[in-house]
Amino acid sequence: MRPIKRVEIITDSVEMTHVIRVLEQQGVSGYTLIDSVVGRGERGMRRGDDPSGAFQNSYLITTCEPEQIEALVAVIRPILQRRGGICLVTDSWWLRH
Amino acid sequence: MRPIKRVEIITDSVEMTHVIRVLEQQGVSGYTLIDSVVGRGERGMRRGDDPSGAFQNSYLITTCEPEQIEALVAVIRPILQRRGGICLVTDSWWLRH
Amino acid sequence: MRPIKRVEIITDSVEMTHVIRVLEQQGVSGYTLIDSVVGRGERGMRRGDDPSGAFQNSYLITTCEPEQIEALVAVIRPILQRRGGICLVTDSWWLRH
Amino acid sequence: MPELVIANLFNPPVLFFLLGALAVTVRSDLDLPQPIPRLLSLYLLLAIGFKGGVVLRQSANEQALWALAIASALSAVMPLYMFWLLRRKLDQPNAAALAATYASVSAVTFITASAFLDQIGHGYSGFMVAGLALMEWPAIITGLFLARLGERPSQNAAGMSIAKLLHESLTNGSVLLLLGSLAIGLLAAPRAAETLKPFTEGIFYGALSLFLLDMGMVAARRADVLRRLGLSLVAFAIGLPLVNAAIGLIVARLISLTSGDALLFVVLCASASYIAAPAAMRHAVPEADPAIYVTLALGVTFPLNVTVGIPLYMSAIQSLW
Amino acid sequence: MPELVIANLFNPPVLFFLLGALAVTVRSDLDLPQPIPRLLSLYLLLAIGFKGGVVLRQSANEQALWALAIASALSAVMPLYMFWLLRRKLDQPNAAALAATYASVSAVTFITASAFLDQIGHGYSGFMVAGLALMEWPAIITGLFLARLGERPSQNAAGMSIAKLLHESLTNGSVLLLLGSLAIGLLAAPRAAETLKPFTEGIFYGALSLFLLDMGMVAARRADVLRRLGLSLVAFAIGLPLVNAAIGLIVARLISLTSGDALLFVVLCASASYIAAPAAMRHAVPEADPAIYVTLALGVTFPLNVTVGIPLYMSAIQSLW
Amino acid sequence: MPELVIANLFNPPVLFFLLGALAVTVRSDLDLPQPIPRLLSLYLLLAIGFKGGVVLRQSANEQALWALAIASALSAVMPLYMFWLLRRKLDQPNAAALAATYASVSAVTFITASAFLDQIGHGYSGFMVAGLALMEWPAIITGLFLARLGERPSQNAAGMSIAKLLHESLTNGSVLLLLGSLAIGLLAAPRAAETLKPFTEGIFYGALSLFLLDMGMVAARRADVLRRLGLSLVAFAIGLPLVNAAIGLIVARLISLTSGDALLFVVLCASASYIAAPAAMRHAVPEADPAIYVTLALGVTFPLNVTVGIPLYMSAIQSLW
Ligand SMILES: Nc1ncnc2c1ncn2[C@@H]1O[C@H](COP(=O)(O)O)[C@@H](O)[C@H]1O
Ligand SMILES: Nc1ncnc2c1ncn2[C@@H]1O[C@H](COP(=O)(O)O)[C@@H](O)[C@H]1O
Ligand SMILES: Nc1ncnc2c1ncn2[C@@H]1O[C@H](COP(=O)(O)O)[C@@H](O)[C@H]1O
Ligand code: NA
Ligand code: NA
Ligand code: NA
Repeated sequence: MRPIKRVEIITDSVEMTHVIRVLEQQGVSGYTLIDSVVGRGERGMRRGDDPSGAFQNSYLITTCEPEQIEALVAVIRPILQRRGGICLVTDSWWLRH
Repeated sequence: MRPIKRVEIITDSVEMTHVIRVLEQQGVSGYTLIDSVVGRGERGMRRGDDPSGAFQNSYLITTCEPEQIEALVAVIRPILQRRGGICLVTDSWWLRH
Repeated sequence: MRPIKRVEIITDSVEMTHVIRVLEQQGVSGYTLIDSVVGRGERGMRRGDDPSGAFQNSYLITTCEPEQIEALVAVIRPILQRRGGICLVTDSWWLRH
Repeated sequence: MPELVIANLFNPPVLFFLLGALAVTVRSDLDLPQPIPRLLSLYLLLAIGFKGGVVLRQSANEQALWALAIASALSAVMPLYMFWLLRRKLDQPNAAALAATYASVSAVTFITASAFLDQIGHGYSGFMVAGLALMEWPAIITGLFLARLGERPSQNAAGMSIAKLLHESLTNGSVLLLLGSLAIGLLAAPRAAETLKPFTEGIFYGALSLFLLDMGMVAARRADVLRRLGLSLVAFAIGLPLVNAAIGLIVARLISLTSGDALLFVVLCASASYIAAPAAMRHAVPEADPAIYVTLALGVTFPLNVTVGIPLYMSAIQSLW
Repeated sequence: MPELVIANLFNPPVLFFLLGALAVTVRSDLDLPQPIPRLLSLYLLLAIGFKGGVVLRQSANEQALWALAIASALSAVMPLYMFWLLRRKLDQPNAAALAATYASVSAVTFITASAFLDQIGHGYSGFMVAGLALMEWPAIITGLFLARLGERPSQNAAGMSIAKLLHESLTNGSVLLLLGSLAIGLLAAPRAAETLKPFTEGIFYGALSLFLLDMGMVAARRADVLRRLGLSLVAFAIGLPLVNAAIGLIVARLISLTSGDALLFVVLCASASYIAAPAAMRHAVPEADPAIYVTLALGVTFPLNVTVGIPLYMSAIQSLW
Repeated sequence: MPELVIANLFNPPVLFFLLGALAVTVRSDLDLPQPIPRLLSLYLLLAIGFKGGVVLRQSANEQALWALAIASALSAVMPLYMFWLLRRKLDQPNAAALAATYASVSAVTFITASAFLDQIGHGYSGFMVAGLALMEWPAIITGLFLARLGERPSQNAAGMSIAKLLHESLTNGSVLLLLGSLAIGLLAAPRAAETLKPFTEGIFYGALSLFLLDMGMVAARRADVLRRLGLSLVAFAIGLPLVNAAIGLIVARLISLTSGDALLFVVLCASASYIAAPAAMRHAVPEADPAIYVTLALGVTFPLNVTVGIPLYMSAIQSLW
């Protein structure tokens, strides 16, 4: 097992496609997405119940090398600033297969 | 980025509304909820398949300041004691936007 | 609260039943499963949209004692080697109830 | 009787129930993931409520109102005798929750019984749907009183006030949808009722079949919990519905229901709630274990009623009416 | 007028809308989890589009094409006056997004209006479904121009080009499904159209009822956001549809639509989009807050139109035609 | 032939399939999230099985049983020739899995073919549904033998015994639901079958249309994987169904099926399984890559069959019968 940064991002579903594009440009090796999660934050309750999807959150998990994290954070921050949501970074170990 | 406690709670869906009320009283800044997850623990398999929802779990992620965690744990523990489920606390970094 | 290893595994849904069997043999105390998540990795995009479920991922969270982790990793690795997916291990604290 | 059992067993919804149970037994990967079962159960409640409302509008009469009042009262007192019996085996909260569950009613059993009557071409009136709604919550209230019997007020921190519980059980999603659809059926213009028919009646048996397929799986999956609960509780789950059916039979005879309505009424008495009552009990009596009251209602009583109970009660009615 | 309001209110789909709103108000746990609402809305778009296509095939004529062209143009210019009004209260992006939302159209309001016409037995032709599709996007394009008015090209890094926006709004799932189903209805052999009828027409009112039950809940849940938005915006959300309805009324009279088609046209003008326009605005004008434009469209204008708007517009038409 | 292709292409379910493919091509956000497609596919299996059972009850005869036995045997031997061909391009596990997939059958292609026969008003008998069930698994068993050919027993730790595989393929959810519904259709009283009709037949084409809309999207999304797989495999995915159709045609002629039944039989031969066989192969032959066998079946052969295959086979039958 080797150390890795576990990055999780929760934000607008519509913004998530943007987030993913940016992650791929940074060369992340993969990601996992939960399309629709309920949440509450600064913008109040977001249930994903309206037909336009305007109040729907998605939840994304990805990983990156410790040395990559600064660059990643730099591209994610402006998106969250514009649209809200959170990004948590946790030290983990990756079971290399 | 600044250090934060990542708190995740998995318990009865019916109990989760109670958990959320308690979290809001503690002043958490937000949370994210996955309504229905399958699980196994001390109370056996819980698939969320029965029409009353008696065997349904929900999964909640929230964050709190390191100094808040003791108080939070103190209010969550009795709920889990009564109803089962788990609560994990992990050190993370929050990308402040 | 006491220290615990938080283990998360993302792999083929069809393989997950195998993973769970192996975890139970190792004596994990419980687990939580999200049946269908979207993802991208070495094997490309996996949306879970095809009728046979061949391209569907599941997401599992479990915990184990720090001393158990070596044994666990040893049984999980061959499965991921054969079928792909990821396993992350994170140091956490468990709120004992 | 045997021909009724066969008529019921060859009823496609019941066969699909058995197919679902078979699928679990042979470890098939057949699965109706959520929210498909939820959609089907919401649909069934909407359809049965609306149909009931439309018929009620045409057929409401004083006798029906009396019958409903009596049904309601029966649901309130039934938990008492069951609680007394169950206390021999269970602690107070569990005995109370189980008594409430069995005195309350199961909508899908009711729906299956009305499908059975349709199949054998036997008439019934719409007002029993109101009974379905009215027998749901008195049992819950009584159950709560029983759970708190002898308790000092200060203890029930985790519990709920009666007002809260009443609110809880009347605003339970299934109850509200059933009552609301009943009201809408009552209010709807005949022309409007007609345009809804292909939805509320046309596809009804098919949706019921698909839902029972799932229920067969859900019931069969509870089998291992049943083993853990032990034989005496399973015996309760078989015996109580029969006793309750007998009580219902006597009452139905006394208030001179027609034989079709009598079957529906007996089925309400014999059935155990596995939606509204358990949902309320989980909030109001958290000390009781849903693995007991839901598993017995869903894993024993429900299959019993839909397979042999309904024709059994019908043959009893046919020999008495 | 009162009898039309009552006819509309006793229309089951509208009653189910109110039941949904009631459920939220009394804090019921009634819930139609995703993707049930999605399934219902896809179904409704498919059914209305297909039906429209089948009718269009039989009834297309030059006047209809003119009407559609005018409807489309109207949707393009309507945002202008609303933007001018809304700028008094809102900043530029929000005013533009709101103007676009209200000049665009709501498919479900349209569907409810056609269900209303069916209920009161009033005819209408199929081509207005094409209007539903054609009035959706011109408003979106105009809205984007308004949002960018006076902006230097370099600023709109977050925004989108017109070509991209046009692509976005034409490939929006709902628009594509509606247009596609319309085209399929046009192309389908009469025999094939017949075999689809039990699906596209038989269960239509039932599915609409179930969907409006959910919409009632969704609309009612936005109530607390409404309080935050303040009275003057709510006044806009009540006033604009009425003004737009009046504009639609005049245009419909000028181009001599039949009274049934006129109602559908007026309802399109009066309704506010809560699917396609918001979806496009979120991509193209990220500075605008969906809590404003979605909440007003969904929480005020939609309920207003389906409950009292439709019969109000109809009675206006009946007195003028 | 051209008029048959047109008749098929103007069949709404096929048009919806093309609409789905178009949606992906133009990058629309149209989406039918799970479990909507699952619900539709369970519904289609239930409906086709039940209908087949009802017809089978009326029309079972010795010739039909013979035909079924031969169909079953054909499915068992067909993988052999394909395996031999495919080994030129693929390793053993992949060649075996692909051969099994193409010798097994696709329920939705079958259903689309029966919808086509309905549209052109051509009769067929119910027993071919049994063929659908019976041709599913022999191919799977043969495929497994081929995958293990020459393997030492000790190696297949990851694999499965034949008994396990047989269990796996018979308890596969789709197979079980299809067989179960067939049995229920056989057992159901005629009156009961009648009450299920609005569900199993009324809304059938609509549900098929909606499901094919989704399948169009799923198939089109596999296009980029197809590019990776290369031309020669795509050529296999086009050629094999045609050869299999020809084999089916000859057999159908030899056993004197009626032209309607012959079409269904030929379609079964030509179609490739993308549910049961892949599901079994993933368990039993984990070394084979589903990106190959699922993508070719779903992304090439399925679209080919539903758009031009069905009318092509029909015109061949019409000129030979
Ligand atoms: N502290 C938090 N913990 C977990 N999730 C959060 C937190 N804050 C925000 N979120 C999630 O991020 C979404 C958007 O947040 P916001 O933009 O603050 O409204 C919310 O709806 C939640 O799902
Ligand atoms: N060790 C664990 N790891 C992950 N999830 C768990 C664990 N233990 C329990 N859970 C979850 O918590 C739910 C309730 O647990 P319990 O009350 O122990 O039955 C289970 O159904 C699981 O979803
Ligand atoms: N770096 C990663 N972060 C999060 N999830 C991943 C990552 N890599 C792979 N996955 C997940 O694991 C699944 C299988 O991965 P693979 O076998 O590499 O295609 C993917 O579809 C993702 O859901
Ligand atoms: Na009862
Ligand atoms: Na409008
Ligand atoms: Na085949």
